[in-house]
Amino acid sequence: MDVTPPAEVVERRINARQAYRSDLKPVWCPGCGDYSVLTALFAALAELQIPPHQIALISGIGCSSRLPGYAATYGLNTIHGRPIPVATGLKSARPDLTVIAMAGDGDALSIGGGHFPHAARRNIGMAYFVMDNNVYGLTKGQTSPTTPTGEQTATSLYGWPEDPANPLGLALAYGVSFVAQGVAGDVKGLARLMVEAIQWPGFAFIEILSPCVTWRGKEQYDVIRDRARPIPPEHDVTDLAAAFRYAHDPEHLYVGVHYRQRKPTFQERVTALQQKAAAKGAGNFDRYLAKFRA
Amino acid sequence: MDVTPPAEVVERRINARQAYRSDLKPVWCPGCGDYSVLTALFAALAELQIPPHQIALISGIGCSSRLPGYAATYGLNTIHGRPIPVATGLKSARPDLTVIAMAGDGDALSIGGGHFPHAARRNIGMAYFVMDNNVYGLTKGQTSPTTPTGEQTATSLYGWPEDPANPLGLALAYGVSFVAQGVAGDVKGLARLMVEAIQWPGFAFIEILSPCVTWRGKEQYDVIRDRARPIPPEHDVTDLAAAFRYAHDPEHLYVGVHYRQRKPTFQERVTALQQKAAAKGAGNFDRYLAKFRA
Amino acid sequence: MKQAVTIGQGASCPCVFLMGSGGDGVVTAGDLLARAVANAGLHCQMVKSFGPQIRGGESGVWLQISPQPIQGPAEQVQIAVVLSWRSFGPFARQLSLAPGALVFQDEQDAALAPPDLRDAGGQPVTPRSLPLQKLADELEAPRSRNILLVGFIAGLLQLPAALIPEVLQRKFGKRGAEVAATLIKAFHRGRELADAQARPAGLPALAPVEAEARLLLSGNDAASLGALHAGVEFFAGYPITPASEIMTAMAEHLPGRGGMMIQAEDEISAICMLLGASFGGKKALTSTSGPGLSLMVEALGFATQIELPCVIIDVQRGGPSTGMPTKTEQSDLQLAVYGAHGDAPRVVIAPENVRTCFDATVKAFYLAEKYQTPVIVLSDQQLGHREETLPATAFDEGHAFRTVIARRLPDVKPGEPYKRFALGDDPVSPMAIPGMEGGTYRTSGIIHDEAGNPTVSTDLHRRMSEKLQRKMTLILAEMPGYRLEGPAHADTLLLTWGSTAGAACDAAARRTAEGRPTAVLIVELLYPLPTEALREHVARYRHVAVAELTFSGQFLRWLRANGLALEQALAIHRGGGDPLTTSEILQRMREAWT
Amino acid sequence: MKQAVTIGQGASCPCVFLMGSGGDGVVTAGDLLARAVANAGLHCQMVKSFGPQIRGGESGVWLQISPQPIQGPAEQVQIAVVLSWRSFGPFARQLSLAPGALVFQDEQDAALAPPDLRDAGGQPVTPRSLPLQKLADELEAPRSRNILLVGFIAGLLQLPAALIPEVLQRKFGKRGAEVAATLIKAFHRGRELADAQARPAGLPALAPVEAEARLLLSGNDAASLGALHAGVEFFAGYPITPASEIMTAMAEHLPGRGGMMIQAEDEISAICMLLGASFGGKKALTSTSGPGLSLMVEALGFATQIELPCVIIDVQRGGPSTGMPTKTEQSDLQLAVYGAHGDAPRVVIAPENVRTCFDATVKAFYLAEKYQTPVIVLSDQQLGHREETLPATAFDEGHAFRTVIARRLPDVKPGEPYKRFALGDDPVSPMAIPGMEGGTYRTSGIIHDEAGNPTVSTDLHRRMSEKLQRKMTLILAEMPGYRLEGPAHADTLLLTWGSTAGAACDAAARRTAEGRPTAVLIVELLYPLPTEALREHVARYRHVAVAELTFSGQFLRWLRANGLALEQALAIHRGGGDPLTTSEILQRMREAWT
Ligand SMILES: Cc1ncc(C[n+]2csc(CCOP(=O)(O)OP(=O)(O)O)c2C)c(N)n1
Ligand SMILES: Cc1ncc(C[n+]2csc(CCOP(=O)(O)OP(=O)(O)O)c2C)c(N)n1
Ligand code: SF4
Ligand code: SF4
Ligand SMILES: [Mg+2]
Ligand SMILES: [Mg+2]
Repeated sequence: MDVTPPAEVVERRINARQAYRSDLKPVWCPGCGDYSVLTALFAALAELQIPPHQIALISGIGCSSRLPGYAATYGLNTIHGRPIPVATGLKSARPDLTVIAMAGDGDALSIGGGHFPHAARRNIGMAYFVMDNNVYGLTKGQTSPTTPTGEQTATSLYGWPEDPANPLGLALAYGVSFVAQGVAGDVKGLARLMVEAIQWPGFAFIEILSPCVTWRGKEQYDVIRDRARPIPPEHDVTDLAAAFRYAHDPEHLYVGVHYRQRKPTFQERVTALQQKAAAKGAGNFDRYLAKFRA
Repeated sequence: MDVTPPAEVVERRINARQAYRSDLKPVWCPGCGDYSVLTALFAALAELQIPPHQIALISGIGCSSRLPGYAATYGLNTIHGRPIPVATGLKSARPDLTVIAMAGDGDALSIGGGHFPHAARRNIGMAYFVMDNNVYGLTKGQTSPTTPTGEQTATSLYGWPEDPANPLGLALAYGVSFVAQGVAGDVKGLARLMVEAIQWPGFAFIEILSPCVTWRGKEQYDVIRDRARPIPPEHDVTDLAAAFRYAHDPEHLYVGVHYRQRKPTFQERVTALQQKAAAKGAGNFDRYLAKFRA
Repeated sequence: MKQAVTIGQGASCPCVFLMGSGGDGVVTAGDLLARAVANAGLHCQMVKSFGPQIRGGESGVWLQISPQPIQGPAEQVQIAVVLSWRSFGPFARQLSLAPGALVFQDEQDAALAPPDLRDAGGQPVTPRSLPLQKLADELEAPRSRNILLVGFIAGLLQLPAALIPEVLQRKFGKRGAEVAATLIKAFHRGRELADAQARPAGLPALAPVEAEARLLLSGNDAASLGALHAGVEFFAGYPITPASEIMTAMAEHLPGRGGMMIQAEDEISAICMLLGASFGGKKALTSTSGPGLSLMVEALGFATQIELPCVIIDVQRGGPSTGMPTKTEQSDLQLAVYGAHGDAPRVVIAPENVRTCFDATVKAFYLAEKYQTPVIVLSDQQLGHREETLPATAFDEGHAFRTVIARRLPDVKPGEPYKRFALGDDPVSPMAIPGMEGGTYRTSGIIHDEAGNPTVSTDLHRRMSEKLQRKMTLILAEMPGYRLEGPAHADTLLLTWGSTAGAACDAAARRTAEGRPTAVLIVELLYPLPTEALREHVARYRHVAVAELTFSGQFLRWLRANGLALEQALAIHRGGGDPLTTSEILQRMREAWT
Repeated sequence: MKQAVTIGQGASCPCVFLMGSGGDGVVTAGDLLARAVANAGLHCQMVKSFGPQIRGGESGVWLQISPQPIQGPAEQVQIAVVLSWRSFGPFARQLSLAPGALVFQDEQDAALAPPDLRDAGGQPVTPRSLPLQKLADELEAPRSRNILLVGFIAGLLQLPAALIPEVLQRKFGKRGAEVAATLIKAFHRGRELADAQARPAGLPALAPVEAEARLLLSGNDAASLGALHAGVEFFAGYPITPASEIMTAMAEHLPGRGGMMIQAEDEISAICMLLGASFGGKKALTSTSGPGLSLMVEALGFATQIELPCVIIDVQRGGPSTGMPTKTEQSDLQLAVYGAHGDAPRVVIAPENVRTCFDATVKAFYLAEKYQTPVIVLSDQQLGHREETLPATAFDEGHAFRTVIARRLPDVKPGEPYKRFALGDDPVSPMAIPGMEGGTYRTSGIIHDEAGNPTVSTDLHRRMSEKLQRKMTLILAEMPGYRLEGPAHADTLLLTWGSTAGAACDAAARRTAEGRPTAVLIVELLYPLPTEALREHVARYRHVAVAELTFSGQFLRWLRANGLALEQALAIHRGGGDPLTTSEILQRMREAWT
């Protein structure tokens, strides 16, 4: 399907992408999957032509969460596990902005796992990119909630005794209105998913399989490549139960959009109740004060 | 199926149940669903004949979380949202005990929602009873994560703009190995589910619909009764996707066991790795010290 | 024009206590009386107390009434009405009866009266029976017993008969004319009951006052008003006693002005949502109590570090841990000032009464926005929940702190580098907000350079720490942060803060009247503490006492930590629940300095 | 028997600095040298420093070597080897070269050397080139450059040639005889390089020492050993720099003894899991750093309230917020002592060096179990990560705190009422654990009565607060909580705690040598603080200084809060990252008291 574009188009695209690059040099390990995520993000933003100053990237703490520092947008590398609530506050206070939250698997599913379902219930209009490497990268190789059972890590010397979480399954159960899976190895495909997620009216989640070459070895690329399959084109993206089945496939990692179902965004619902409240005259200081007249 | 037992059996049962009652008088509102949950629990414990001193009830904070105070077992009314980690610590340190964690919908799914998936992944051998009344009872009627969209409460004066969480759907996505739903209105049925949950080798979750007459009105009993249906006997309790469909039924609240699938408990896996470690001689102070000899 | 009022003879401040079990409606009765008192141009303070039950439990109301503004908490009760002796237990210890106090009961409940009821002088008190329920039944309005009670008290206090029917009409009129008429009838039956009683002996005479318009509201109401005045645009919070009323007020009022109230999934999310909104340029507020503040500690340090404004109203309750959720204490002080790993200064201010809950909230927004810092307002259950009468002008210009400012934005130009954390003479570096072209910046809780980028430079660590600290110096330079009250020739100083100020002022006035002129210094700005000013004041007095409601003396320890040695100071503090009373403070001073 | 060692002339404590970028293996080189030094019967302290990269980033190693035990951090470097000038940047400010110091580089990197390298005396230093990579390539072992480096340094320091091959053999032997042989060859080539160099001028002469067995370990290692000795049965934690090594050690050792290490989903769960295990009667531990401690605040108050033992090792890092994760600071002190809403006392103790990380951990378990209270051990990045040589007997009876106790269980009888929180003479009420018949009890974070049931009695609030406080009094009665070091006739006292103690002791020794006899008082028990004893000591000295590594002077403020006015005290503190050095402390004392 992909036709090579003419040379000047390519150059224009590359220049457009450069506009999103900050002057900080990434400190990721050579070969880290997160480089590709950054490249894909630049491509997606360039494609969407969103001015950098209209964008806010909000991350937690982790190798992956360093990403906002490398983009010439507004950016906050917040505290561990809290990108979602910070982004929720920002997006609901400033619906005019493009807000993208991002996190590692530990940040998103361990310490910050309690926030995920609520952003989904509220259907906050933001994209949420989780760079899943099945490990705690920044703190040097401990198990994460997606580390496979039995693995040896810095905190499971005799084999990990827990079952891994299924991020896509969680997102579906949480009622996320846009659920997709991408791989760092496929920058173009990932950028395409990102474009869709950023444009999505509501909460859009992409589980990004982004290898950690340092703690999981270069083989992690191979493991992902071997198991990855494009989600079959006949899959009905509005069928929740079917999506749940793909998410739990014991063999394959399905890449692409798993679920997409429009529902009212937080902003839409809040706008409605703001009108209702305004019609009742709520919010007026003098009227409120009058209520307390004995 | 239920045959009325002879009088002396009934009396013996009642006496057995009395043994689980503490001398503290419940301060729940008259008509609160939690009374029935307590009664069902006494019945279940009496049926299982577990000595009170072998039981620990661990709750969070809320009206529902007052329950442990009323049972003559060991009990901790911990802090808001934390019954699961406290119970996890207790059960994994003391696998000999019967540990039952319990919480309200706010405690379990809002502030404490981050712990639920991990207890499930670990398959900690405890029962977890959530008394869901769709509201914050103790703090006087605010919305909870299960309050239906559009409702007016102390914190949603113009209608709640969020979608409710689906506790059963969450449990299934979390990989809980025993998932059931009970209603406070049916003490006998609830007690039966509790017996099964307490005996279950692994993490067993019961979503208990337990009305709050004060903030949701007596009508909550009717709403539940109207929507409740026994889960069809032909339902295959090992079929995750089918269970997921029942959980998301837009009309009915299915009562009974939704999912039940044996998998290794945390204790089983940990025992295995303890043996592995012991075989390697790990844990010996002198051997460990010797490692530091320059 | 309303009638002047006279009540008995003696002390200036009668205190009425009404108690009943769930459904008895004593809180409504108290509220009606308070409104009547306010409309009579008098002052009133109303404190409610509930049992552990959510519904059907016991409740009690204290009503203090005076022609003068009321400062301290109620002490002794002159008139008590107990509608349910069965649930009286929890109040037995709290209720102190004035010598000669009158205690009433419903005759149907008389059999359950405690055998040994005594006043503060140790004299036995025999409850007098009233046929309240009987009369209500006769009116075919069995649930109007509390309105009969209102009539009875109004009669005893000789409140003008016209005031209450007016209030009843306003409050119950929408239930139909018939209901209102029955209640007004019940009210009058109650008054007749009072006429039949012997006038209570020591009941104070209230000088006639020119009636003027009054407000009746709680500290949580005043704080909510303050937030609206200050231009709050965003609220995220998690319900908790005794702070939830602020959240409910925000839920009611923010959407109507285009703002938003989000019920967060917990307090960690609440404060993080604030930081997101504030990063976006909006004025953001949350309210909580001790357990919630504990959960906010990590994010508070982050807010300081990335210099984001936000306001946290902490309505303190009895601690530690879950403690006593419906009781008061001042024991979140240490957590408010020290709650962070690393050195993370923030602003902490405290209101001292219902009125200043407004001022403190407005000031909190002012300081937060001006100095780009989190600000904690330390209210407490006592202030948050008690209702007070205030002049209708209480929050007007000239009466309240009303300064409102907008955030200082930088003058950014696309293409020119923007330094979010510029280290200039002014420690407050203008903050760009998303959407501003040329203002993009990226930062984190990691020690950062002027642009916001992470650094491991210990030199930058020091300079950024100084930046944060210098803001505190500027705050001290622009406001005194305390208030001194009392005679100029005083030789004794009572240092205090927050809700203890009322009792402290009353105690100082009484001590002054005893010939020991005593001043009170009320600290409003707890962090940064106006240490130098306090040092100068303290040096002027022969005797110094520090009064607060904590078990461990947190305030005294905080003063000391800041370098006020206060080696000879009399430490007046105790474990929480009930507020420190005027007599307690007075007694301690009398014992220490005879 | 091993050979005695002599190194140069002059100062007693040569310091070597090795620096390279990722893959250069300078950390391995440092480790090999440290082991060789230890085996030579000398003492050594090794500090590592890394860039922000997880892999491929720059790293540096400081090696201090001395015949005497080493206390303070390294100051000036006598020998520096830089393998990558390109990534030298972050170290430029940290590296202080002694006058006459020698700097070496790999000749292939010479073109990138900074043009203006100077020693502490301001003299220019010209790096000397070594053909390290070239020689490694000749050996057909291009990655053996760091072993050549080891040989070179060993040669310069004249370490006995036999020591390192032995260590190499142990460390790399399992990779095959060939590998080890090549490395040993590389080592000898390095030594030859050294022989070709002019002997460094000011290099100190180390008196020959009788070689004895030595341990080489970090503070986190020592704490882990302490926990095992104390009988830890349960660990739950969440990874965080610089504490994760303790967690890994527990993951390794607990299962082998039938215990368990759970990686919790966050720090809130970690501490709550501890409380669950402790409620079940098990000795429970977690380790964390500032951000994690911040998240534990609510549960810590709960632990105090329901009187459950547990131990938290907080390995402090630079704050506030995410701060400087790989650098050190002592700025979690305030959070550790005050981190709770309400009055919730807990125990806080601090090790002062690698060895006492063991003692403090054992003591923490002892106090936690004996007094049914949470205990926080305040270590820091400096102690946690630096490696030190210790005598092999360091943790033996008579050398370390080794007292281990079991929890005191009540004598319960089925049918007899059991009062978990009995208010007796002893504030420690024996605790039943689940499984004990007759011991069932129910409790909560709510103020409770003796049985554990919730209450709103303010009287019980006070009595339970006293119970908690009285435990602290008992702890003070059973241990001094501090250590005094220095000449009896000292007229100056340096008050300090934790990892600053080393530099303080060195500074005091140097000041004493200058004719100003100075003692050091190191506080180990920070909460409850031995205030009375400290007061007595402080009163005996003419000059008092307080030294600590915080921007705001948290320790000084803590001493003051406890009632030590210290009005004239010299406050020595600054923002964190790098530890306070001996010279800094000395300099401040010299300036203050000329
Ligand atoms: C409260 C808190 N606890 C722990 C840490 C330490 N920490 C930093 S990042 C991280 C996990 C990193 O893993 P992940 O989120 O998967 O990101 P990755 O580095 O793998 O991209 C941890 C535990 C912290 N910064 N804050
Ligand atoms: C950290 C913290 N935040 C808030 C509270 C206040 N609080 C107590 S119970 C509760 C929620 C109760 O709702 P739920 O869990 O559904 O229990 P219910 O009362 O309905 O049974 C809240 C918000 C608290 N105790 N601690
Ligand atoms: S440690 Fe892993 S996740 Fe982190 S930068 Fe390196 S490769 Fe990437
Ligand atoms: S408020 Fe609701 S949940 Fe709480 S006790 Fe009353 S009825 Fe039950
Ligand atoms: Mg990861
Ligand atoms: Mg509920």
